Amino acid sequence: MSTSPTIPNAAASPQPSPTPNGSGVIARDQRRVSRLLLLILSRYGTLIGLALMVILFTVRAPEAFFNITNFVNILSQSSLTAIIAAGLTMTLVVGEFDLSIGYAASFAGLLVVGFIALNGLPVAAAVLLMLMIGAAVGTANGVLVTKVRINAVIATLGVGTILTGLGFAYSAFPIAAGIPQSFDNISLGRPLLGIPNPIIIMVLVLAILWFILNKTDLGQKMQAVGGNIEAARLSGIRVDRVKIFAFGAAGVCAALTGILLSALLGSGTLAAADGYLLDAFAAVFLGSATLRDGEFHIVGTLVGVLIISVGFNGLSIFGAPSWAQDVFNGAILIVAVGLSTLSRRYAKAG
Amino acid sequence: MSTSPTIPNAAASPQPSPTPNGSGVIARDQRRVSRLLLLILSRYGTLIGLALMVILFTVRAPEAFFNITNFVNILSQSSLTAIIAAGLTMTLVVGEFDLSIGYAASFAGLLVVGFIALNGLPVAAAVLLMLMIGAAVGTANGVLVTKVRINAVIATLGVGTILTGLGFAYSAFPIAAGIPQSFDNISLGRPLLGIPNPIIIMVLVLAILWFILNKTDLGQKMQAVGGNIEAARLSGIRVDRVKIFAFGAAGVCAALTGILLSALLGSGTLAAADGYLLDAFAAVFLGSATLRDGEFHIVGTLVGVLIISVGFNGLSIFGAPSWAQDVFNGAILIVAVGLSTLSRRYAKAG
Amino acid sequence: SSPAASSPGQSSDGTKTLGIVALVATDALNAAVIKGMKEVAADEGWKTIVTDTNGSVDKANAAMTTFSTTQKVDAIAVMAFLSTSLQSGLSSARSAGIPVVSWGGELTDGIVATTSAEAVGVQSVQDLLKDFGHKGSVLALTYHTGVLCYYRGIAFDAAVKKEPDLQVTRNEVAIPGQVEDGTKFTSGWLAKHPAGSGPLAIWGSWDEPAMGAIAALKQSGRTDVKVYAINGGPQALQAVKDGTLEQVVWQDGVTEGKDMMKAAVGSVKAGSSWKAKTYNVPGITVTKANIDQFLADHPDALNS
Amino acid sequence: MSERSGAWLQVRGLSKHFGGANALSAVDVDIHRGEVHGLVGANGAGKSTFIKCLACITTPDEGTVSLDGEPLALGNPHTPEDAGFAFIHQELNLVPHFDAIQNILLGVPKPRKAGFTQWRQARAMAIAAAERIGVDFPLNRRVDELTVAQRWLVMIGKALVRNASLVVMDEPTASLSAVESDALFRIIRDLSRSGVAILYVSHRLDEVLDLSDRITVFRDGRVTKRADRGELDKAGLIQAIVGRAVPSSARSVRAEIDRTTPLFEARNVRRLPMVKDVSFTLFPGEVLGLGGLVGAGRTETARLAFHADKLESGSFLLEGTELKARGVADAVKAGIALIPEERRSEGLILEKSVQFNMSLAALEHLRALAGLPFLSAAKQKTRTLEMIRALSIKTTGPSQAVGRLSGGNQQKALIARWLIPGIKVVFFDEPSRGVDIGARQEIHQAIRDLAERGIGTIVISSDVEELAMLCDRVVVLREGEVSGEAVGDEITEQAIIQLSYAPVHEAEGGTR
Ligand SMILES: Nc1ncnc2c1ncn2[C@@H]1O[C@H](COP(=O)(O)OP(=O)(O)OP(=O)(O)O)[C@@H](O)[C@H]1O
Ligand SMILES: Nc1ncnc2c1ncn2[C@@H]1O[C@H](COP(=O)(O)OP(=O)(O)OP(=O)(O)O)[C@@H](O)[C@H]1O
Ligand SMILES: [Mg+2]
Ligand SMILES: [Mg+2]
Repeated sequence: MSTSPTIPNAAASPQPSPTPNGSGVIARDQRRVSRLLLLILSRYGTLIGLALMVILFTVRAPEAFFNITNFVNILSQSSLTAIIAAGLTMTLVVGEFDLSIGYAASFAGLLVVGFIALNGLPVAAAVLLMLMIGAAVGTANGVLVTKVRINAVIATLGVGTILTGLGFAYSAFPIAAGIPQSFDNISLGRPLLGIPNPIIIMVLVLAILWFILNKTDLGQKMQAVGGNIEAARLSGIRVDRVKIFAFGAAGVCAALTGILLSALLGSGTLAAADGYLLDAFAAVFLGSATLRDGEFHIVGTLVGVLIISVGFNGLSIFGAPSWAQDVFNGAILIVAVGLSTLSRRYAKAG
Repeated sequence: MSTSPTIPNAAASPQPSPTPNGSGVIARDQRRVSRLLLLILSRYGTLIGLALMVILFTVRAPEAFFNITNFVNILSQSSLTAIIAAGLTMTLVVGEFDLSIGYAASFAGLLVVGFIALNGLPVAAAVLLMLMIGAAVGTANGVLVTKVRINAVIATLGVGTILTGLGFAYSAFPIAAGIPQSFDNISLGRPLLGIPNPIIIMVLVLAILWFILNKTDLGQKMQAVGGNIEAARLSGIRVDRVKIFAFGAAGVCAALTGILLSALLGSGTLAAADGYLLDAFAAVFLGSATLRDGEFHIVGTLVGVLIISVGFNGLSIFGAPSWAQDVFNGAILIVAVGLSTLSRRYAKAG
Repeated sequence: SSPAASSPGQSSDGTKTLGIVALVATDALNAAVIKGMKEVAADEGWKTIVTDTNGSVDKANAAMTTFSTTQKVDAIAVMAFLSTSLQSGLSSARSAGIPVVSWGGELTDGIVATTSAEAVGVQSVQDLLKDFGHKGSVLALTYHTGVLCYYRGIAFDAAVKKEPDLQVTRNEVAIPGQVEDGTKFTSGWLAKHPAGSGPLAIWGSWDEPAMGAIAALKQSGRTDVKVYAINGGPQALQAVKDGTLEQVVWQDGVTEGKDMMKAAVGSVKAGSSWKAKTYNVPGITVTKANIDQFLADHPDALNS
Repeated sequence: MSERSGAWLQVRGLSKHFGGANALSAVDVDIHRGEVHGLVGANGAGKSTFIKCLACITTPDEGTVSLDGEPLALGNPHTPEDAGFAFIHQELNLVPHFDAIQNILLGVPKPRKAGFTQWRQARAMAIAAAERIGVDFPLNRRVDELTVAQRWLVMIGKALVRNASLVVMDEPTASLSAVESDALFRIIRDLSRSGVAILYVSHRLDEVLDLSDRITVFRDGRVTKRADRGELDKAGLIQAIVGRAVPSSARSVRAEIDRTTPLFEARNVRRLPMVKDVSFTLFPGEVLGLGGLVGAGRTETARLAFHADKLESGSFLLEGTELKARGVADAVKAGIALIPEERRSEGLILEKSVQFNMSLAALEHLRALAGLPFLSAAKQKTRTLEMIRALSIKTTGPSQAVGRLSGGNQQKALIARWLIPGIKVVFFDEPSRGVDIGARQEIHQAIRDLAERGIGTIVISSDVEELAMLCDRVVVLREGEVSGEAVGDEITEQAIIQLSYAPVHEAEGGTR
């Protein structure tokens, strides 16, 4: 996969050449306006895609779609994907990859419930312990990738598969009995202005990760490592540590998602969170086409998650036939990103 | 990936420094031998992993594992994964990615049966048509990636999702009635020395792709595009076309796998081949640690497929509990690749 | 709150709506159940809306919440999820006073009717024992993550526990990859159980791994192994016809769908007087002996 | 100013702008068959852009190129191939895991028989091309195992294998030393005698004056001067390039260096195969040159000092105590900096901004509150603007992507990264590679400023003139060992070249 953004190579392909000798001020002004539009489209293409979806759904199902309750629903459904995708974003920023996140989340969701229901740990202790295990899993990924130098695809797929096995060994059966309400409330509570807890946690996690990436040394180093690892190393950055940190963060986010999922479901189930992997990937890559050109960043990831969630929500409101849901979901990925990239090219050429 | 040639940086990490001033001939000879061993391990680490597995299984289950019938079984089960993984290898060689292959294979498996059973096409025509559709799907991926410049993860995930929807629209139910024996024979026939057809097809496909990659100008161009796209472009190579070809090849291989699967099953079922995606990825990346350092190549992919198949086969012979199988599969990925990379480092340092 | 009193989703023309949360709409049995529900819905003048969760329990909860809070449907049908995994969806439905019917789940607070997932499992393993006997080796291809297969597995385990002369090997298949896994596990197991090593059977907790098992048998040219399955999709029925599948318990998805829909309509009508119930729709064990009769009785079964 | 008509290759009215910047404005250039045409200009004058237009890598906004009166389809990637153009671009661009032959053959039409590529014949073509430049390394070695200079020879081989009618060379000698350069000049003269036109771009003006039949000078995207051989001398050329007279760059007379306490020492440093036994001493405030032929092991030595590679034996001493660093990060902490030779692959993060790239080594000094790992955007920006001013970096601002700067300005941005407090020793590996004379003087000034502040600087350069001009002392390496040293007035171009070829040990003498 191409992890580091390559030099934008608009130049390589045939481009519409602008009229030679713009004849007069009006033509030039028109050009300027259309160029501005293209620029906007290129930066905000995915956002515009999101907006178009919202408009479409609003027009087609005004009462059901366009209301606060539904928006809160969408946000709270987005929150788990957003958290795990934000963790994935960290690994992509440093030019790596994490395929273990879905399995790690499933594993965490099962174990945390087991800690509470089977081992009798207090909720807070179980959650903390599980987050630490998540960090350890992420660190293990990081060490395999940096110190043992195993390709990230293999290392994280291997770790993920092992986690699946361990989860299965821990309990092949869903754990549903003996879970206190206080655990469920992690996901069901609405402590602030009636906003569901997962939304609050998502905002916190995203804010922290955004801050780390953009406002701290470490974040700059992460971006440098992802941009050109050799240059980063020769700038005195401890490349391996930076990468391990990113994997660790992804592990914690995955564990958190698993915990929130179990609290939401009210039980710990094998493989329950496996499906987050693909959604997270789609979201992060969708997001990388937002605002910045092909870079991975937290705000973009959130936009990506929202596009996916709004699509799912709107389509379930319509009750579109299943095949149409798939076609729509596939098309929205391509169209939203295609809008950005195409207009970026024409904006450059213009 | 970084597009300009970087110097292999094994040097960056702490390495055991050899004894300064090897004291005498014996010490030097010993060092030389151990270095040779490490070199062998680094090139053949995955192969040695495979061999160790074979030995282990043979010792533990001599009659059941080590016999021709079982080996033929392993090979014929490997063949479908090997074909789809070889196609994936092509896209990775040019530095891209294809997440649509599993879905494309499922789609092809369903449609080809539909063409025959529902639309009454002759078997040969249906198969040919389906391979062409596979090429078209791959080409679409390639165009989205190169011309529209959508990131390959998004483009191929989008196309794959759309294919799932289209398959569902085509037939929501498995198609099982009205399939002639001649279709099933594509997978069940043993025309040559009792070797099952899929093995023969696999050998052919792999040989063709190997030849293209290693013995033709196009293959050189593909490797150049994957190695340093900028250098390739500056050498006058039409980078986009080369990439589109690779995606097209992946599409054809995916379609072929789907067709073979349906012939094996005797029916066309939605989503039947989706699972090949992860297996193919694991195999290709395992293979990239074989013989050459981190490059994708056909022989390596075959080794990767065999490791996965042999592991699965041996463990099911043992009747190992399911969780142990997962743990083993995860561990074998990490150990096989880790062996190669670690020894490569020490060999360089030594 | 009584469901009937607040029946909120009543659209202006009085049409009621059923929201269906499908496990995987691409699965044949899911599709049959949806078909049954739609048929009764049409008779009763209800609309249906289907959401495909693609197997994600998270999306199932989300869809139930959307149905309950913003779409305000009149009843929800949820397919093949453990009721213990539907906490947030059920609690949304409960607070909106919307009755939920479940296909294959359990009766918990908020669920007004369910179909038993265990029944066909019991039937399958009993008929297996009847046909295969009580001695030999069995490979069970299980899947614990899906609720239907989970209960079928429980039924299977309970039955074989009483059979000391059956050597059972259990292998867990993955989705996606169920067919492939079926093939691979089978061929490994076959290697360990060569022809002549006693009576052999494979039990698939649903069609697809069993189809994978049959593929492995064909590949290795073995005909001494009997394969049993549940669901009875077109490909399984075809296999029974061809003689490669010993027997399949055809699960009557359409009838189950109809029963669920009737329950949904009934509970909306009855309001608080509705008594939660479990439907036991018996499957039909289809073998080479009765396949022709079966297909005559159920002409759609091969292509729907 | 307009061109004479009737030339073989005519470029007319070529313009290209990037955003607001005019890289080329209505440029006319004529090239005749068999001439060596020098193209010079300051960094960012538009030379590479001009070449990229000819190569159809960049599509010009306006303008035409015609060959024998036939207009070429610009923007079509097959045009250069069909027209018989070959290019040596400014940046190294090779496929790392290919061997030299594969790289040379890349994109070259190969002989075929019955549809199959005749690899043996094709390889023979490549080997012939390589032999012409006098390649003395195994051609079947992966290029990522070659030295930088060897890679450049491969790049030249790529252009020669094509039997072109025009060979365009964008600073081909920037990374070559005298020997390789001489070989290249011989080839250029041969080619031109056989009727091949050469477009030769270089900042080494002596070379250009020596080689070129005609010279075109660019300034800010316009042609400011056209001259035939002998019309211009070096001073005149410099004036045409920068637009004003520049005092000749004599060696600056500097105060005596206090050579009592060493600042930095290398003691019997060894890492095979490139570095066998290197020792030298650096004193505070000294500019120490590391001279030698390409492949002498200078880059390797610098990387060892920077702990980018692991030592096999020997040691480095900083201020009298042994430097025990486990990696680059520790070396940087101790106060060592290295500005690498390959700025694009080892130095810059091309798609990130100038500010990002400049701040990378200084993050700890750019925090909002010392001790807390939070960065201050304002401090970053202030520092970046200061550096842009101090080093006269031509950029649209701190947020411009560094990859968009011209080669010389990229180099300056990289230097700016290391102008941080606490640095004691700075290695400059080919600091003025691809840098115009104006910028080169500015870079030299920056190096002297560092020295003035007591910082020790070590300059690796294959350009002996540069070493003679800049350094207080020069240590010359040959095949991984020190072959000699020159101090003060002993430092002449002659002396350095002599030492470069000198045998290291009398006993082994006379190998070359
Ligand atoms: N892709 C690009 N996008 C934006 N600006 C560019 C691009 N390429 C070149 N430029 C700008 O165009 C101008 C001319 O650059 P060019 O590389 O042609 O200079 P040059 O004469 O080759 O300089 P040098 O001697 O440093 O190589 C510079 O100001 C440069 O920043
Ligand atoms: N065998 C090798 N494997 C990998 N990299 C090498 C090898 N030999 C040299 N290099 C790299 O090539 C570059 C040039 O090395 P070297 O020390 O020979 O050059 P030098 O004396 O500095 O001369 P110049 O800088 O003029 O090329 C260095 O970056 C070095 O790391
Ligand atoms: Mg240039
Ligand atoms: Mg060097």
